[in-house]
Amino acid sequence: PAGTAFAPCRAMRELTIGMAGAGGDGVVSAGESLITAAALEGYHAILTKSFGPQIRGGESSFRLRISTAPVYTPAGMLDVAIALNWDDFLRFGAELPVGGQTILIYDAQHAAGPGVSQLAGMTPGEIVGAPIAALAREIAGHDGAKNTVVLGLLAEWFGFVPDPLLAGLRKRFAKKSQEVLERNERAFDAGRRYAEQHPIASARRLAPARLPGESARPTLLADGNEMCAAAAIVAGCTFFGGYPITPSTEIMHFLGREMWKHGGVVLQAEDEIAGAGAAVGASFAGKKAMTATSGPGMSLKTEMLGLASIAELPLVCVNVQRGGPSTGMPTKSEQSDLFQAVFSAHGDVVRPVLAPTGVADMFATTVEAFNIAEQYQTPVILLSDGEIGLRKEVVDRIDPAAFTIVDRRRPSPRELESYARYAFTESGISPISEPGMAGGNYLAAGIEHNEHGAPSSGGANHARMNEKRIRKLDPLTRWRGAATVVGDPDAPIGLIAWGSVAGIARDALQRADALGVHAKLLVPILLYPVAQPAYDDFFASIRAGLIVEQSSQGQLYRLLRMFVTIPSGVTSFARSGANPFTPAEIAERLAGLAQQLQRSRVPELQVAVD
Amino acid sequence: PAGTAFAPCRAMRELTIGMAGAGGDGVVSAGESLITAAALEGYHAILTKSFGPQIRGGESSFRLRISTAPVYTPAGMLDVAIALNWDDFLRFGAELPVGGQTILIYDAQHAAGPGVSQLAGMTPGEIVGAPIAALAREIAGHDGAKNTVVLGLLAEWFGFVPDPLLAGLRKRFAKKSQEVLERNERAFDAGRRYAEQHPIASARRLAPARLPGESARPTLLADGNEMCAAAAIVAGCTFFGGYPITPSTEIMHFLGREMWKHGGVVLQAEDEIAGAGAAVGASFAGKKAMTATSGPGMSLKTEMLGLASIAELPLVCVNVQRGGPSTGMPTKSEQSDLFQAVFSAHGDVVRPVLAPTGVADMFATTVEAFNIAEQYQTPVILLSDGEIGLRKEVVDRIDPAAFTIVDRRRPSPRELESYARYAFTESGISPISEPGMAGGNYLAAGIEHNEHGAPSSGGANHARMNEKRIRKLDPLTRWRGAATVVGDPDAPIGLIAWGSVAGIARDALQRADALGVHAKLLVPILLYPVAQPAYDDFFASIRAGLIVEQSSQGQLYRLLRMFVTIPSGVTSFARSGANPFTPAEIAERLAGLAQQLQRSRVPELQVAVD
Amino acid sequence: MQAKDYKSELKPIWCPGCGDYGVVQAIYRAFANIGRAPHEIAFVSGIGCSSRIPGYTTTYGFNTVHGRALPIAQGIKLSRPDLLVLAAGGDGDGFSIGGGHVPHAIRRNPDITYIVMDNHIYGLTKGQLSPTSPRGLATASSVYGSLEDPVNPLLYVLAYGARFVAQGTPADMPGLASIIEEAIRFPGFAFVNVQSPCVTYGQPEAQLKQHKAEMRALTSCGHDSSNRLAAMELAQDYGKVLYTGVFYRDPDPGPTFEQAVAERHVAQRASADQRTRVLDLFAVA
Amino acid sequence: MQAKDYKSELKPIWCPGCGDYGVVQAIYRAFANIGRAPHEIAFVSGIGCSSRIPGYTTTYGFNTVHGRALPIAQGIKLSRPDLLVLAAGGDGDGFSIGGGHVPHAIRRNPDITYIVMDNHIYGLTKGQLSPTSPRGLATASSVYGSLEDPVNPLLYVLAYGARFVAQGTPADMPGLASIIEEAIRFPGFAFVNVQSPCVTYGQPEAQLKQHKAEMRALTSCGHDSSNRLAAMELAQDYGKVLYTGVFYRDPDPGPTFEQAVAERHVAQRASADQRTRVLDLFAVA
Ligand SMILES: Cc1ncc(C[n+]2csc(CCOP(=O)(O)OP(=O)(O)O)c2C)c(N)n1
Ligand SMILES: Cc1ncc(C[n+]2csc(CCOP(=O)(O)OP(=O)(O)O)c2C)c(N)n1
Ligand code: SF4
Ligand code: SF4
Ligand SMILES: [Mg+2]
Ligand SMILES: [Mg+2]
Repeated sequence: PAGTAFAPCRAMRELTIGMAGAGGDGVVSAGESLITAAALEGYHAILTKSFGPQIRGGESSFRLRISTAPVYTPAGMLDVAIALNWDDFLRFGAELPVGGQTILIYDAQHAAGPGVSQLAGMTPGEIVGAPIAALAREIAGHDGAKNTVVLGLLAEWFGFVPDPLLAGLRKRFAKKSQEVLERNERAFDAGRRYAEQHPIASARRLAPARLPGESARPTLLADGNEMCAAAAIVAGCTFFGGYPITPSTEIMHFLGREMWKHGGVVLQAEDEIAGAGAAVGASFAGKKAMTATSGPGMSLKTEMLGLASIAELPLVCVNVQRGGPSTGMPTKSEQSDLFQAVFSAHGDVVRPVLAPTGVADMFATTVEAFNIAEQYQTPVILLSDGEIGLRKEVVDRIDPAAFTIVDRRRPSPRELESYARYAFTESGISPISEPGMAGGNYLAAGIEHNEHGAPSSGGANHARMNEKRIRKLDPLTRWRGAATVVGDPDAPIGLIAWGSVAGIARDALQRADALGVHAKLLVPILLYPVAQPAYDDFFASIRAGLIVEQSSQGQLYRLLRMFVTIPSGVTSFARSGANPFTPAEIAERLAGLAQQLQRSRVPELQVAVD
Repeated sequence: PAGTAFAPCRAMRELTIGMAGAGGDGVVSAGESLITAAALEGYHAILTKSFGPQIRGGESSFRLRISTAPVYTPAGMLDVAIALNWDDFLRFGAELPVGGQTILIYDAQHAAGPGVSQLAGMTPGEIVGAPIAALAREIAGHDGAKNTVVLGLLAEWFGFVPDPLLAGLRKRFAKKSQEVLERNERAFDAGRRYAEQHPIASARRLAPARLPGESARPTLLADGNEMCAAAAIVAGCTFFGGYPITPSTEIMHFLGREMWKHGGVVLQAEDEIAGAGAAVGASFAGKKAMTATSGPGMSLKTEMLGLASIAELPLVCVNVQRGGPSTGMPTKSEQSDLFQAVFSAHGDVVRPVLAPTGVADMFATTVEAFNIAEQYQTPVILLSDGEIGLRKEVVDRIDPAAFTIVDRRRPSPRELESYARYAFTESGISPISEPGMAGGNYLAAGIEHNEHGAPSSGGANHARMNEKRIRKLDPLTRWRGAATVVGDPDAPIGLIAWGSVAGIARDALQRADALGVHAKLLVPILLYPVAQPAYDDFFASIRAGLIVEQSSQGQLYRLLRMFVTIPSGVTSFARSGANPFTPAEIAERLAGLAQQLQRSRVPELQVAVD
Repeated sequence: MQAKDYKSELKPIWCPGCGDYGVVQAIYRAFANIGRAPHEIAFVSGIGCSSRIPGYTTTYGFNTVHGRALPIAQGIKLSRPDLLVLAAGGDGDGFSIGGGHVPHAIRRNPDITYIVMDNHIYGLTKGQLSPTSPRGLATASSVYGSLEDPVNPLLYVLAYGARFVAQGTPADMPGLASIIEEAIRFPGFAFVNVQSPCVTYGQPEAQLKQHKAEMRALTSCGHDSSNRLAAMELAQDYGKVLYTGVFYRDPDPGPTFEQAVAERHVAQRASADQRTRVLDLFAVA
Repeated sequence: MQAKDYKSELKPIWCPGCGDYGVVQAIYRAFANIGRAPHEIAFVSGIGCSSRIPGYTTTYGFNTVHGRALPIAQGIKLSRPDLLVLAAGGDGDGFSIGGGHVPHAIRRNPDITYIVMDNHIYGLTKGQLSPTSPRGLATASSVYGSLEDPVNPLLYVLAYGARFVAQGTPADMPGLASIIEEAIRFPGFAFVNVQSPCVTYGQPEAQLKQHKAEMRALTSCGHDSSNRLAAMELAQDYGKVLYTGVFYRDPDPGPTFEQAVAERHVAQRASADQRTRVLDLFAVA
């Protein structure tokens, strides 16, 4: 009965659940069921999945954060941890952190001792053994229903409304036999009944996201890769050329299903060079084109991206970053391809680089990438990462009408009468023709060329063309959307973070605020060209701070030093991939900085911090 | 008679000659004859050649600077300019600058007026029409001897000793018929005789490089690409994998002739990826390996270089830079691939980048590149440029015995008993085995790995491996050879330049000194990792200065900002390729800086500058 | 339209006597006979002396990067099936660095004509080995002779399943023009290997003069151009006999890539103005 | 040496039932029969499920990057002819991204054995089209079916002039082992296509079970393995008939690349200790 969801006891505004098991345990589909149900009830939620290196049969896990308020990251300590077996659970280490408040639920078929003893000296708030496998076998006749039993337990212990979960089950087993569905429904009930009969000491209930009777706010549920692909379609992209690579492949999968329906074409090329090449060709032919890949593929696309820069052809190239160098760690997220995104081309090239921070802003950022590519006739790197690409978020409905879609500036009939493809203009942007336009005929080339596209090896022309290709992008450095700032503009302590780490930083800022720390956060969306004015404004009040990023070299910190004067108190807080930051540790560092400032003698700081 | 060489009249310590003509005029071979003769006489000399885009039949030219003292660049105004025809001469614009002191010699078969009128308002010191083609036809019977006639004119007017020039002719026509040789000898004499009978007003004579009877100092004559290839052989390189590309191809040509003689192998691969790949394979097999290319090829080698970094395999990759982006300007030199050399890899990679400044230090720099690759088990980028690669220099004899050759640290028999290829060591360098070593068997991979080479996706291991791969290179930042400084250590004005621009800067420093400017010059050989201490020392006394480079973005200036605090008075003086710097303009800027400093109120500067 | 309408003002920088002059002439003529307006033609090339060819025509030209003419041409054709798409380049561009793209272009079968100017040498870089250089050839990059067997472009593309395969030489410019015209008119991917001598670095014994003397029209050999295996057998003589004409022409060419795409669009009831609908897929019902 | 001496401690992360388990078993056995010590073997692969194979042996393994096993293997063999060099990878690794390297390795003819584990799918990336996927196949990347004809690895390498071409399946592990052994013993480049099913993403109708039932030994078809054209004709059935055994074996294998190199070293009177002499070339006499 839905009633149970609104029982009085210890209602919490949010809940973070982590679960791990072996391949075939259906851990991930349990997570999917939970976030879908949460979305239906109007909660905010983020779901991340993590797997071992095996293609099949390896360990798998999820983290789910559900809240009545917006959430920006799934990171941090777990409120509830579920271990279907200890080995697989422990394999995820810091990805499923158990704290003093965590309720640790394990399958009673495995003894608790050995597992708990390995929690690195951490004693969970409560340890609950439940006969998960036993119930599954007894009720449903096989282990396969373990995940459904868990759903039942969670519904009862933590106040999830059962109906949407049951609806989810029906959807999931729609294709299966009626019997399979009933078995799972029974397993779900069994889980709930067991939980009813075995209440937990530190029972908590997730506060409802809506008043009884009030209908849930309309939302979308998607992962970053899907959202990126959908945004491309909305932005008018009609050609995709790519090659599979983890963790970006789902972009091609999605487009392979949907692009055709809108008259577009998806080409799985023979390699990344050909995928990017075909996209360059489509752009030359007048279409909006995209390619997507990850680190190793980016390395192969280097030459083709350089061609697009000098030929001044719009192109969006997505890099869903993974752990590097080389093949590195395909299944782990990292932010270590920033240097490459900015500097991989030979010759004097400036190429815009944009970074979304989650599924929520992926749509806007992708549309922006296409707009910039078209507006400035340049390749644009959309620098996503594995964390964003694969995680699911419940996000607000998107009104496409609210977004401007930019198309490349094409020559007017009059301009076609005496047309020069690369004419020197005040803005540096020259109207661009395409095959089919009489009078617009020109020679595009990777060779340096004059205004008409004819090859030229003259020094004066080369200098002017370099200057044109770079100057045309200047407006971007003054673009208002280049960065967003959260927190008190006058705060003396500053935090800078980008990509998937930005959400963690935002959480950290809230925690810091709770600790009385007077800080603000800058999140760059445009990473290059560096929007210097935005940083100058931000740093104006800053005495100390951190630039937080998931790369061992602190690549953004170095990049900023190239163009911006960073206050000496601002340092790099950088770390290799697969070593997640937690909001708590960042907040603590900020608090530490605040104390140092107080100890320092500068008077206005005494005022600023308290 | 050799005597003429030592006539008293206006003996000059040096002479810069430029000559241009059509393809087939033998302009370049005239330049070769002159520098060979100069070398034989013990002069210091630099010869650069420049061509139009045509493969054959296009315009061609040379610049030759001959001096009794060491020379670092062929740049600057011409003392003597020879135009076989005006169109071709003028095509080279700033590459053959005519000044008020220049003696401009043209073939009298073309009227002087039209040509001279286009010298951008510059009146040459003297304009001399000589019947070059006429003499060639008359004496030798065809135009082909024009270049030989010119040699005769130059010998007489500027005091080149005829014998070595004649010897050169004999060499050049050795394979041709006796008659052809005699024709050319007659043409040479005809030129000399004409000059004798038509003395020029502002006659100058090159001072002798040696006293009569004294024998010329032993020297070498080579271009940068040849010297690089020869150095590789001396350093112990036995495998080269490459693919042709201007202006680096001559490295492969040279090795294709010589490498076999030393038991090495040269593979012209199907593309740059395969060329680099084969070299990576050879290195894995225990051999010193090299690949060489230019911009577009570098872009293709990106992934393979990343593999070498994570697999920790020694490799030397030469980039003879040309004008970019993309195909750009293959026949023009530029310094715009620095960003790429440093940052092209995806993931957290630090890769040493070295830059020679001319033929003279190409040998040492190339040997150093191999030593660093072997010592630190890393790919090394040797960042040459078209100017260095193709220009010929007379350099001092090289004593190979004076150079240490470093070999990779191989495991001892004891270490092989319990061997871990990627063992964490204090230095970060782990002994490296190779196929054939029993007990050294391991799995090399682009995948992140543990100490034994087994794939690992653990965060802790990844962080340690990143740290190991980066830390092992730290000693380089403190390497004494990382940079050379010329001039007064306490000078308040500083100049920084690298690659082929360094020689121009060195010339500029001398000129500035003559103007009374109190400056010094830093030339980095190691561009990355940035040798911070060397810059800190250098900047300690600096109040103002210039970082001069041939790239429109000023890439070295930006790179230094990342790691070094640059005094605010030091700015970037950067310019696209094919727009050569002249020592004079740089010297003037330095003088300008000196005046500003004097005007400034800082007292110690008043002292410093005067 | 006449041949001259396809000739641009750009003066070729090819060496006097380069075979490529004849190739561009043949292309002007083929274009004229077909009569598509220059602005409806996309002419793509890689990098090399031969790859400069689009610049000498009045079409929309794209002188791309070394070895990538085919992927780029496919992107153009797939997104703009209305255009006449031509790709061209050298033997190195097509069968060394670009060799990996050829089989995939062929198996997709877009309606693109691919012309390789095969001079058995690297011209632009001044005379190194090309993949079609004969074994033993001494060049700037192989002073002691090549240690590798040459590739066989004709046999390769036949094995790749190419549906139209021909060879010509500028020594017979009109013949070359009609071969290229037939290739362009062929509905599907068409490959034309042109023996186009390099006068500067090529073998003296394989110049236009010799071509004139030695070329053999396949029609005169009673070859059945609808028999792929027979074509493969003849193709084995590549490098020995200079056959001109059509080696293979598929009697039923089958659907092109862009036709298959068009069918899919119909099947998916494609419409460009429903784009924003894609977001509904994420709606939480 | 016994098979187990070539088995490493690394536990394969292949899916239960993956065909590649049988391939590595066959390789252990072939190694054992040949008897070279593990440390004298260099085993190079690209990237893919199949490319993990070197790690499961005790040889010197190199799990390189996607598609580049052959160039790297050639660098090893050319600089260390003393080593036994094996290259391996998937159908995508070898004939999609790596396809451009195959003809050049073959025409150089180094003594390398190249094993492709052909499962007609991209396994490691979870089930997209591979170049050998049949036309029409629906996969994660082709939900409405593939629009492209598949490549034919056997026919391609025969056209490239490969001197040893064979096919096997782990459904007959001992047979596969002896094919691989023969390939390794062959003096020159040897290509072995292994039909190695992917149980997770592969076609259910092309698994080991069916292989057992359908495979046909070439020996039983009276095929003359010294006839390249006959081999090409049989190779046309790739994807239709599962032939096992040797398609082609050159009766006179000719010199390997490294032999040609050795001859050149003799001709050049090569000696490593004269290295510094190279500088004399620049001496101004
Ligand atoms: C990526 C890259 N590699 C190498 C080169 C240098 N390059 C330009 S053309 C060429 C080959 C020329 O031979 P071919 O393709 O046969 O054309 P040809 O000049 O003979 O007509 C090479 C190696 C380049 N421009 N880009
Ligand atoms: C440059 C690059 N592109 C793409 C990938 C992603 N990737 C890894 S394996 C693979 C293909 C796997 O298929 P196959 O080669 O047939 O091997 P299999 O897994 O089927 O054995 C791809 C696309 C990569 N690692 N590197
Ligand atoms: S080098 Fe050869 S191919 Fe190039 S233009 Fe000259 S003749 Fe033609
Ligand atoms: S996915 Fe396929 S190929 Fe890869 S391990 Fe599993 S069964 Fe084997
Ligand atoms: Mg060629
Ligand atoms: Mg496969």
